[in-house]
Amino acid sequence: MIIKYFSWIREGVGKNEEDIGLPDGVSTVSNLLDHLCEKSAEHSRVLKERVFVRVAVNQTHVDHDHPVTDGDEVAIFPPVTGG
Amino acid sequence: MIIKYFSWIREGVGKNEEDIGLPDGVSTVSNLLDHLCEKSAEHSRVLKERVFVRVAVNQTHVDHDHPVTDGDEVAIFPPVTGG
Amino acid sequence: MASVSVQEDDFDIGEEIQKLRNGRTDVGAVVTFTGTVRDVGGTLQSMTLEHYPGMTEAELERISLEAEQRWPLQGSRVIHRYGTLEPGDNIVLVVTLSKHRHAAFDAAMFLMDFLKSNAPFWKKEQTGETASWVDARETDETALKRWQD
Amino acid sequence: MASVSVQEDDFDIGEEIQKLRNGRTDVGAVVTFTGTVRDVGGTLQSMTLEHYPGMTEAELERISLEAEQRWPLQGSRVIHRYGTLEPGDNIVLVVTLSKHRHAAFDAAMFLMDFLKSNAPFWKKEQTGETASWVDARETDETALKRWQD
Repeated sequence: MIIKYFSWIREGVGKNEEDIGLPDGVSTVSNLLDHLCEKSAEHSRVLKERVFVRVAVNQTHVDHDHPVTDGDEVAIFPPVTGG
Repeated sequence: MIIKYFSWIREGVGKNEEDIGLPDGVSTVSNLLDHLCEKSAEHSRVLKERVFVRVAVNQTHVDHDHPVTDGDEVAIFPPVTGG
Repeated sequence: MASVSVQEDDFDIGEEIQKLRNGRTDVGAVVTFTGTVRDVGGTLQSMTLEHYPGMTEAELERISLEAEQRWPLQGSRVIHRYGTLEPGDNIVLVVTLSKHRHAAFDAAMFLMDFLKSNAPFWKKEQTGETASWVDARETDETALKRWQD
Repeated sequence: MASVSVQEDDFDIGEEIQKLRNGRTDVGAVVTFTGTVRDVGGTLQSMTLEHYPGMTEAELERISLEAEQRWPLQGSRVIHRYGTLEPGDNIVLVVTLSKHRHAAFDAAMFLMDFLKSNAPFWKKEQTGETASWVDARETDETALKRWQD
């Protein structure tokens, strides 16, 4: 699955996107965020406060209990501030 | 006092404005409308249905119980339809 | 900051916004409302707007000042045309500037609601051989009520 | 009828209205909202807008279609810029056309409220040596709630 990062989450993680296989035991957005927090201190620092973390799966806003499957495009970003 | 007419009230009365002295016994807009209705059949036809008659005294919207005095500019017109 | 015009000439929306902003960089929200001559049935030839010179300007200024007292505006502009217009022509323009969008939107709606019920204009429609005065809409009176709280 | 663009280039409000109207004479009300880069303290150098290509367009289209289902619109247009902008520059334009003013106003407000909370844009402000991401405003979430009845 492709993980895309935006705004200060992108800067914190230090990359625009990464391509990972669906990890064992990961079936929801929440599981995925837990998994990513274990990847590195950088991931953990910007993803651990879940209240600031918004997620889109296949370009649609979803809640953290939304399912994820291999092949999904998952985007992770802070609350939007356009307009 | 100057009486100005607008829209279909102007067309009904047949004049844009008329200059009249303050008639005896006229102290309110309502009195004035009664007086004008007696002037001619044309006046009466467009002024007798008071619900369609709006009045401004000295260029300010007023109710029919508003006082009128000699020297006032009184405008009589149907509900406005601009915008 | 309030500026009103009653004129026969058309207006240019972009130009009016630019004049009102006047190079300011503290404006965050610009709302415009343009009312245009609407030909629903495809039979309208023209519309003639009569008004009450003197009182029209006074009413528009009064309404604009009221809007600027109610909302933190950085400027407002009202232009209302009179004379004979054709389908599609501009009739009225309201522009509001504010730091925040809700103030700009609310003030523009307020200006239009009050203008519709208080500015001394009367529309006459020419359709074929027939000229008829447009009736006032009760919904315009209803629209006013929501500002009275 | 819904038309959205995500672009680096500036836009011309008058031109966008004209394209959207396209010579129609059954339109009675045109509302525009323009959001601009606001420099409150006089210290902002620039603002950079990041977005999520693909999803941005999809979200703006979804919101525009929702507006056209809720109100009897005769057309709508949303343009949102990205990239680096300066104080006073245009950021976003919403245009709505309708027979009646309340539909045009409400739809434009709805589009802005949803765009503010759902369109994937993020603003970063450059002030002197410091660049900082703009925080989301809780009032924008509150603004959304009024459309949920």
